[in-house]
Amino acid sequence: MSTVSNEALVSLYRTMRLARAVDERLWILNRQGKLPFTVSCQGHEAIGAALAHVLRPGHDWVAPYYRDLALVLGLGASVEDVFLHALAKATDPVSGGRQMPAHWSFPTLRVLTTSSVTGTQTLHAVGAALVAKLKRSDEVAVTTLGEGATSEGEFHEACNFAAVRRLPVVFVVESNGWAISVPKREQLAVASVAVRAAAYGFPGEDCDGTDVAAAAASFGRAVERARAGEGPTLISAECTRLTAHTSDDQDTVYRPAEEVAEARKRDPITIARHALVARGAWDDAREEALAAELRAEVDAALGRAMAAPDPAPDTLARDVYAEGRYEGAGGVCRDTSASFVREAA
Amino acid sequence: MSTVSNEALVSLYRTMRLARAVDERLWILNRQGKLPFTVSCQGHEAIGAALAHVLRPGHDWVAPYYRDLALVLGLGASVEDVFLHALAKATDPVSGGRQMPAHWSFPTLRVLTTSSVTGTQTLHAVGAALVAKLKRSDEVAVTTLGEGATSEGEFHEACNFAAVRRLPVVFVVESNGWAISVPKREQLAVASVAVRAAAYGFPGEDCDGTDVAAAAASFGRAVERARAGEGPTLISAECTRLTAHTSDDQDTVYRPAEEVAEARKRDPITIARHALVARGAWDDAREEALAAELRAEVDAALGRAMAAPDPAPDTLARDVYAEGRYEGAGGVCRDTSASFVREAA
Amino acid sequence: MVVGARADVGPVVSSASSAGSGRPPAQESPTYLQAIRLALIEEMRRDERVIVFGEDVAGKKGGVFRATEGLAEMFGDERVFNSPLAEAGIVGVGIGAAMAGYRPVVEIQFADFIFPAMNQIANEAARIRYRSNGGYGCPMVIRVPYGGGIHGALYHSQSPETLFAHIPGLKVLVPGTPRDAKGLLKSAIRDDDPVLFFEHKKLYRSLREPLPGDDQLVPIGRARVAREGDRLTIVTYGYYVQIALQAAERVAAGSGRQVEVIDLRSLAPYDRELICESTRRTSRALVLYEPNISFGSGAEIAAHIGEECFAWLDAPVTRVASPDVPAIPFSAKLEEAYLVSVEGLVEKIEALLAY
Amino acid sequence: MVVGARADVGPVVSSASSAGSGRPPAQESPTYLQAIRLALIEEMRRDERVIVFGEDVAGKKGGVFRATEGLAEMFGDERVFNSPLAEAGIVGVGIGAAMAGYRPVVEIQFADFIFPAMNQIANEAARIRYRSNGGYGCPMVIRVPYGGGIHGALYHSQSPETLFAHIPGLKVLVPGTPRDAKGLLKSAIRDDDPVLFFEHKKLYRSLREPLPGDDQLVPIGRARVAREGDRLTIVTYGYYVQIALQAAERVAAGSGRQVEVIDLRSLAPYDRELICESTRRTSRALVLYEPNISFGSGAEIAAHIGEECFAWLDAPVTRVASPDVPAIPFSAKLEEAYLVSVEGLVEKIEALLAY
Ligand SMILES: Cc1ncc(C[n+]2csc(CCOP(=O)(O)OP(=O)(O)O)c2C)c(N)n1
Ligand SMILES: Cc1ncc(C[n+]2csc(CCOP(=O)(O)OP(=O)(O)O)c2C)c(N)n1
Ligand SMILES: [Mg+2]
Ligand SMILES: [Mg+2]
Repeated sequence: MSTVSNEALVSLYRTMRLARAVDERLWILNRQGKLPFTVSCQGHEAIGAALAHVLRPGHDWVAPYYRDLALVLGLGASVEDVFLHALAKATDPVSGGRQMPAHWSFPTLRVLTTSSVTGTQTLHAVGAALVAKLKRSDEVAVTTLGEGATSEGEFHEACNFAAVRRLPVVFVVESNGWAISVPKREQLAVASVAVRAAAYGFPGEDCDGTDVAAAAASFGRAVERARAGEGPTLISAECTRLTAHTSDDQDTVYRPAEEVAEARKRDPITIARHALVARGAWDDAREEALAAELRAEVDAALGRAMAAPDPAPDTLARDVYAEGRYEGAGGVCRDTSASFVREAA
Repeated sequence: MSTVSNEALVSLYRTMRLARAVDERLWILNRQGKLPFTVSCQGHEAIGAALAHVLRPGHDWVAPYYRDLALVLGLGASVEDVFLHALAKATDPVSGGRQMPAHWSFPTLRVLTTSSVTGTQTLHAVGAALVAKLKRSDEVAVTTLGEGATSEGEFHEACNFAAVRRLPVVFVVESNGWAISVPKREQLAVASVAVRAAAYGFPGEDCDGTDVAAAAASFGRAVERARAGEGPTLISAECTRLTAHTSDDQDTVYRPAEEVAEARKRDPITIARHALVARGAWDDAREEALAAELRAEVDAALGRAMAAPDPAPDTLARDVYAEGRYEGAGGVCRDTSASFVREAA
Repeated sequence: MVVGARADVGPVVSSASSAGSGRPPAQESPTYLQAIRLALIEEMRRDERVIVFGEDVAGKKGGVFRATEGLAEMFGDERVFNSPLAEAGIVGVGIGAAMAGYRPVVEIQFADFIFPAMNQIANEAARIRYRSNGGYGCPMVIRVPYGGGIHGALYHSQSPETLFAHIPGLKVLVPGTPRDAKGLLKSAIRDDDPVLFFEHKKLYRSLREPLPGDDQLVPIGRARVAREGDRLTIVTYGYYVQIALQAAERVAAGSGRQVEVIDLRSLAPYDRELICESTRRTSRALVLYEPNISFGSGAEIAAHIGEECFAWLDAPVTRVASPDVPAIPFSAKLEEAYLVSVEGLVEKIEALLAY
Repeated sequence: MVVGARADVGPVVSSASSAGSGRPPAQESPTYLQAIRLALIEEMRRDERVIVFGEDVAGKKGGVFRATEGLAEMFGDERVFNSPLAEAGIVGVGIGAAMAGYRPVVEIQFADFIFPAMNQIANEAARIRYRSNGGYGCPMVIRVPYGGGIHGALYHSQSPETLFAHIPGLKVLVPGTPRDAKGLLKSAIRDDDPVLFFEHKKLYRSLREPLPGDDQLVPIGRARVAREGDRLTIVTYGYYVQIALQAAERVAAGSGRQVEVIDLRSLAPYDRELICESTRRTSRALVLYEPNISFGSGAEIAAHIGEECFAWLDAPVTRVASPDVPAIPFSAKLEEAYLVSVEGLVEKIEALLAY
């Protein structure tokens, strides 16, 4: 059951492969001691690529989380920007070197800035959807989160608010079965988060988040419902976490080897490639060409990013308020004159 | 469909009437300027009486909210204590004159202390249920809240926690259709909160919270499920709010006269009396006798409570910590020596 | 300006005179509460991105204190609406709306109920601009009725403003008069950053004063000299400005010594210059605040004065505030014992003058 | 005591030596992290009402920092279990369990994630005893890994302890050494009131010291003189005790002037007596703290010293703390610019000595 054309599937596959290539490179940087932290999207690429595919970049609003490298690349973020961000360079457009890697913000793509705090972003998507509706636009807001984050009260408040005001928002749960070391059965007592939609009065559905075409179909329906003014949808996209939680986690401690082996069988990239091959739209030559192309793209982008300067210490106190540090149009800002940073910087 | 005997129904009726009598007296005190605030249980009496009926007072844990006068009276709180509390007297056993009226705490009845903050108490009930289970006791925890309070994230967290650990807890939503001036349709987009149970993986049901026998049957089943180790239940008990939200609210501003008239038709006390009469278990003579008895009880209790002393100013800083104000067994307490109260007191 | 009259914890029907009209008759001196309502109306007229939501703010009620009375009728139930009973939701949705270009003014019904929204305020609103490298702003106002002395007991009396003043990225306003309430709320709505706007419940109906023309802003971050003096500086804000003024009058009446009273109006940022200028002139400072004394707002002010005015001080910087007990009890006797009284303050002033 | 080695933001596998055994070999000097684990084990053995839950604390992981490693195996998965990912839930369920007679020790994975639980902590835990007239207590410990300097960026570096120190009804502990971490955690678990136990992440693996026998308690509310001196008093806590000690050594090495360093250990209540005794002796005080400077923990300490030691002071009480920016950036350069360095502190000390 696929509504995705061959061309589209190739493009989705490319996005997934690109995300994987960047992600793997980040791990290498981490192991080399060049990057103190990385958090992976491996296993989640089909969800991100599919979601980007059904959205209008720069028109629809996206409140993502840290596993959404494929999503932001699919929306149009550049690989160089991703590296500038990860490496906390002065020219990091995401956060000016302030946030940990994968804490996205791309204003021109309408990707809202995200924190590490699980679940908070769902309310921001609802807020963006509220504005979309007040403006009588056909903008849609989409938010993603892990199945663990659905336990947070804010997720509940977001769903209920969206339901009562019938807002154009889609909640996508990237359900990889783990919240760091906590398995899904210790997180919730239902088989899928999708059943929660009924608690608020809007549709919920499950989709296979390792099958990019199936995911795109499911997300596409939900986005069109929202765009048509029919309100929110909750989708639980089942996927796997192919890596440790982050580079700070050693998951061999708590994760059975068989579970990891099972997860690997559900690698969304392998599944997509098999689908392409089955459609006769892919072969080894194209695979090799793609690999080479991606390697070159990643190498070049990383090279440029590594060469970029680190943030100057005096940027530390910028962007705390709109007016800057001391005085501004709207009044006087909190100053930091008594603080130590002046001397230290 | 009633499993409640005639004797039990008479007793339930008495509890409801007692609660009403006390509640009405509190409004009178408020109108007389003797009580700056009151919050009413009128319309909720059947729920409280029924719940008390199916619990083992002093054995089961109860985390109530401010509309539960009938519940605490049914569990065994004395009318005098209710007045001492409302009037903020020195001997108020609930809070020593510190909390607003109807902010219950009766340790010997295992009624947990409650705040004004909507929904918080649901988590405390889950905590008590956790201990009940760890102790391998057959204690059950029950918590009540308004339908408005179910919008709070903490309610979601409570339900999910209870579900995952399969705890002996019953959530009773006293659904009166209003959250101050906000009607239910602006609060949630489903017909009943009971459907939310499925989102967590335990049973939910609606009951008529104006029919004390029906409510007792519904609550009784849930409590027995919990006692038998079968986990949580969520019940939405539909009722009406027969008064303004509190004495600080003027509900004529926002509440249509017809709605109030409709609500009055669902007065749980009238409904219970009719049921008793229909069973042949009640007549005018008994009604009059009961009225006289309750009036005497309320008068006497109020008289004693009014005569009780106000709290001494130096009790202001008591009970902040276990050891008292300055020094104690466990260490040194935060002192208030630099504070103004010393001079003021 | 008239102080007095009653101020209740809860919703009391406002005098019908101004209902619905959007503006009290010109000859009237609006109350602090009416001034807030007027600011909202003016700013909603001026900028249609301004929206209002929160618990009970819409419909016929217009807020439990009636600050938003009639707004839903005036501006429609899309721009003014009731939210579900969920504070994290109110603030979080506000943040999203602000990032998407609107200017939400949300209401937390009582300051005591702001804590469920703490995560959205501290971790999200305050950091939106910083973490996005200035890519997003969060122009949102959170209106917060606060303060004691209105029989509100533990959960309708709190003064939690210190917690927010400590969080960089937020602005925290604490107007003490109708004029400042109006002018500062207008500034807050036009500000590009998140503002916590603390409205003292005891002032809502007890203070009135004539207001200047429609579009007067009060700048954020500037304190006000509420009374001039040369012997001692009291730094305070909110309802306690009134207590300070009364105490200063008594001291003057008794011994002729003049106490200067500074109304901070803005807690973050606060007006370091004016405080220091005054203290250096008077050589004595007393910081008066309603939060619990320890780690409370006045600790910062006192520490700052101690650091910056050391050489000018003739006596220790003294703090007068609420005791370290968990909020105000319901009992009138205990509430009285908790709060700072004019008499109590006069004693403190005399002691400091005699140091 | 050895300072140094690395301390990472995230979970790093602890050295296998102590895993599972419940106690490191006797000859070892346990780390700060191991000391915490030992305290938990001893108290769980001593009192079966002590239970442990939170995110990732059970199973094979035993906490992202491994502070509860092996506990589920030792004490069973009823007494030690993973909660859902919900901080209000963790604390709120803890409160209920405490009211029902147990002694929960819950973990908030990072201090930065404590805000969703703020309502349960501030409005509930802190007020249980007060509002129930002493009818209920809330004997619960909330363990909170906090602090910067570990590449944790905006959301894995925060020091929000001030907010809790301001709330009456709570106790707030901030141990700076393995010995104090162990002794204070044991006191906290035995305490009948809610305790926020802040564990500095940068100390977890960087500090070791031999511990006294099994059952040594450290009293809540008593500071410790970490270094004696007569020319200036530094009041600090947490990781900055180490910075203060190093700066003091440098000053001594340079000019022979001895700086006294007080490690508060307990922020609420804090040891007013020891601070004042020391400051009156040295006549100079510097308050060093990791939270943002304005309205931060040290504001209280500085204000208190200014008030109580006025006549003894030869120089203004000086605060050295973090700038008013929203937490520490990820960039190593910016993190360095944010934190107080030994060099920076030495300069401040010299300036104050020269005043
Ligand atoms: C409020 C909050 N609490 C705790 C954490 C620490 N934490 C980071 S990710 C995570 C697990 C998230 O699991 P899930 O939502 O399933 O997302 P996944 O990482 O599996 O994609 C936890 C507990 C956090 N970031 N925020
Ligand atoms: C966290 C919080 N927010 C707001 C309030 C103010 N408030 C008190 S009662 C109430 C409405 C509650 O409605 P519901 O839960 O339906 O209970 P009901 O009063 O109808 O029984 C509100 C908004 C509060 N007490 N706590
Ligand atoms: Mg997950
Ligand atoms: Mg209701």
